[in-house]
Amino acid sequence: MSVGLISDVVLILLVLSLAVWITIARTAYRAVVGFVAYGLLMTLLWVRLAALDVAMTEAALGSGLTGILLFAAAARLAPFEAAERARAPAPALRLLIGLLCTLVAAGLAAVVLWLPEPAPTLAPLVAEHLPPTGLRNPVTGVLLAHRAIDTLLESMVLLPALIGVWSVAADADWSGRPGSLPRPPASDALTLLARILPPFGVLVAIHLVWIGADEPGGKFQAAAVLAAMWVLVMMAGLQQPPAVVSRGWRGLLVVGASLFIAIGIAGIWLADAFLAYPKGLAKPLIIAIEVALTGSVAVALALLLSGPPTRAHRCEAGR
Amino acid sequence: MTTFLLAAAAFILATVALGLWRILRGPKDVDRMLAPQLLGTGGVAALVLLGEASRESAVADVAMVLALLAAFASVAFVVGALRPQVDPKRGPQLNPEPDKGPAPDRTPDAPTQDDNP
Amino acid sequence: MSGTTLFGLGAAALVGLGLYGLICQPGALRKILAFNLMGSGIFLLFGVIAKRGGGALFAAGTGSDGDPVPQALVITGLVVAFAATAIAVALLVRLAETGGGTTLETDAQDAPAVPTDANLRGEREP
Amino acid sequence: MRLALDIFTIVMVSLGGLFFLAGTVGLLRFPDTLTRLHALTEADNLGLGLVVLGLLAQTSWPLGALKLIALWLLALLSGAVVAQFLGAAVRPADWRTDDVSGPREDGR
Repeated sequence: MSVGLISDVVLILLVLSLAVWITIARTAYRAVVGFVAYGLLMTLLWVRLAALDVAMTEAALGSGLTGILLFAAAARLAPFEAAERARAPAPALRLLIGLLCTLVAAGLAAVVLWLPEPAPTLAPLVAEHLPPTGLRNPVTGVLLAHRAIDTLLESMVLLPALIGVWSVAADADWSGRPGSLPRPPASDALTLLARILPPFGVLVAIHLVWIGADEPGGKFQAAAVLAAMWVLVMMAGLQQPPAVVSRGWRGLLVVGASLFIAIGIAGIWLADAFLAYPKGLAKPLIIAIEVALTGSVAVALALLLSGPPTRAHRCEAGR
Repeated sequence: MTTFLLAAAAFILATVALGLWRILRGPKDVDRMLAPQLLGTGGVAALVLLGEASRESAVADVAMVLALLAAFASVAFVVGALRPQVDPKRGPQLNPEPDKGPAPDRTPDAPTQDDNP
Repeated sequence: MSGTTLFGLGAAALVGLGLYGLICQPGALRKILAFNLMGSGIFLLFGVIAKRGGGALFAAGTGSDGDPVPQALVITGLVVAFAATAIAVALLVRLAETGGGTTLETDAQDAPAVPTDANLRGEREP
Repeated sequence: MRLALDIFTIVMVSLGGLFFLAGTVGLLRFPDTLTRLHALTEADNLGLGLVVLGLLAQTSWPLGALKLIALWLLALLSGAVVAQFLGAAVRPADWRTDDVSGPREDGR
């Protein structure tokens, strides 16, 4: 048995035991601690699967940002848990559900074992069509050239989600600032971290966007890092979350998708198809879209984390 | 050399994974959070070893993102423990008790009694 | 058995576990967590398929190590999953704040009492 | 020269692994939160530091090496701050001499 296989076995067993913990932990808070560790391990697992772009996204989004979101929610909702526990299904019912879920898992496992050999793949097609775009990272190529319409829709789907989050605010709170972020007591340590870490984070994000064309990295990873840095600054109290009625921030939110659509429409005349890039201009255009989308996605992610506007925050801001 | 680096990565990973036992044991929530913290550092170490073993420089970038974000979750953990909680009976309390201070260790069903008859 | 197949079996187990949590956990936040678990199992299945596609290429000597199409899909999927989680959490916190509890029970006798004074958070004087 | 570098790497990475082991044992065996936090910091700083030091002999100069060193400095910074932060959250109330972890008053 090779070293690689042993570490694979260890990894998957750890991931599964953490998943069991997330499912059965007594309080949501404990389950979220497990979820953060789970996200860290998933990152390693993606590296083992040779998917470095995915590993970065998982590290930033799956573990970091989702962790913050769920921690905040679990802490706020902790008083409800006793009532929740009283509603758990009876043991016999749980056993039945468990059996059915085992059946589903077994079906999926059978599919995995009987996957066709040799595996169907689109990789040769991508490799063949990558050189004209001037990119060297195939994942970026797929995201921004071959399946650009998917990426466009997906960067736009963040906006309805954000509108959805904002729309749960009460009418009276609408002009307030988002208030779901944890606001800790003043702490010199946190202030220090929030002053020193963001410059590094911004540097890493710029690096990720820049190399994204040729090596693993790209807008989503960079945007997640930027969003995390901004959230850190807001949590440390160095900056207030922006009011949701502010036009400047809303403009920033849509600039990425707008540029993407504009370039896509220009492609109808210049390259004969919506979202097609003119010959020779593909790489500069893709990099321009990446940069604009990084900003928009970062703002959208940070505002999604900040939650709906609340009045409590507005009162404090007015003091 | 490659085998040694791979073995070292597997060793570090297995070691810090043992620390995950803390998640089960507690006793306080903050003790549980120490395990992912250790896992984050161990994961970064394992990643740079893996990256060097496979001569893949991009793995170091993954490790960089992991290092940036792992510390973050711990901050969110402590900070989240201080949130004003939503009271099942009275709506939100906007100020947590000042003297209770940051005590993330909640006993499972202390804050409220059961709503069910 | 290769590591990739092993990950595939693990992914199947993750989907099963997530489904169990989604059905059995009464609390909505736990359901959201379980749903994320299930989602990550499905992403992992995509990753396994991507790795197998790359593996076949590698054997043929073209030297790519993963099929980039499923990988790109997983990246978009992770972002959308985050957005969905954020909106679910916002709805849930709002539900709890307005006295609706945190479970999805609908029967009148089980539902937690809604505060009788109309002073819900949404209806305050500005 | 190559051999010397390889031996250096093996020694340093092994030492780093030992510190990770020590950190884990401390995390599992120490009696209370603050001592466990101390064990953790050891793994954070020395374990990762020694692994990075060992790998410097293997990696490409100067870009790969700089990236590794930056990584370690980043881990040092965030590890130290988070330890401070977690520590402030668990220390008993009568140890407090100032308002470092008290509630914020100015509404910042």
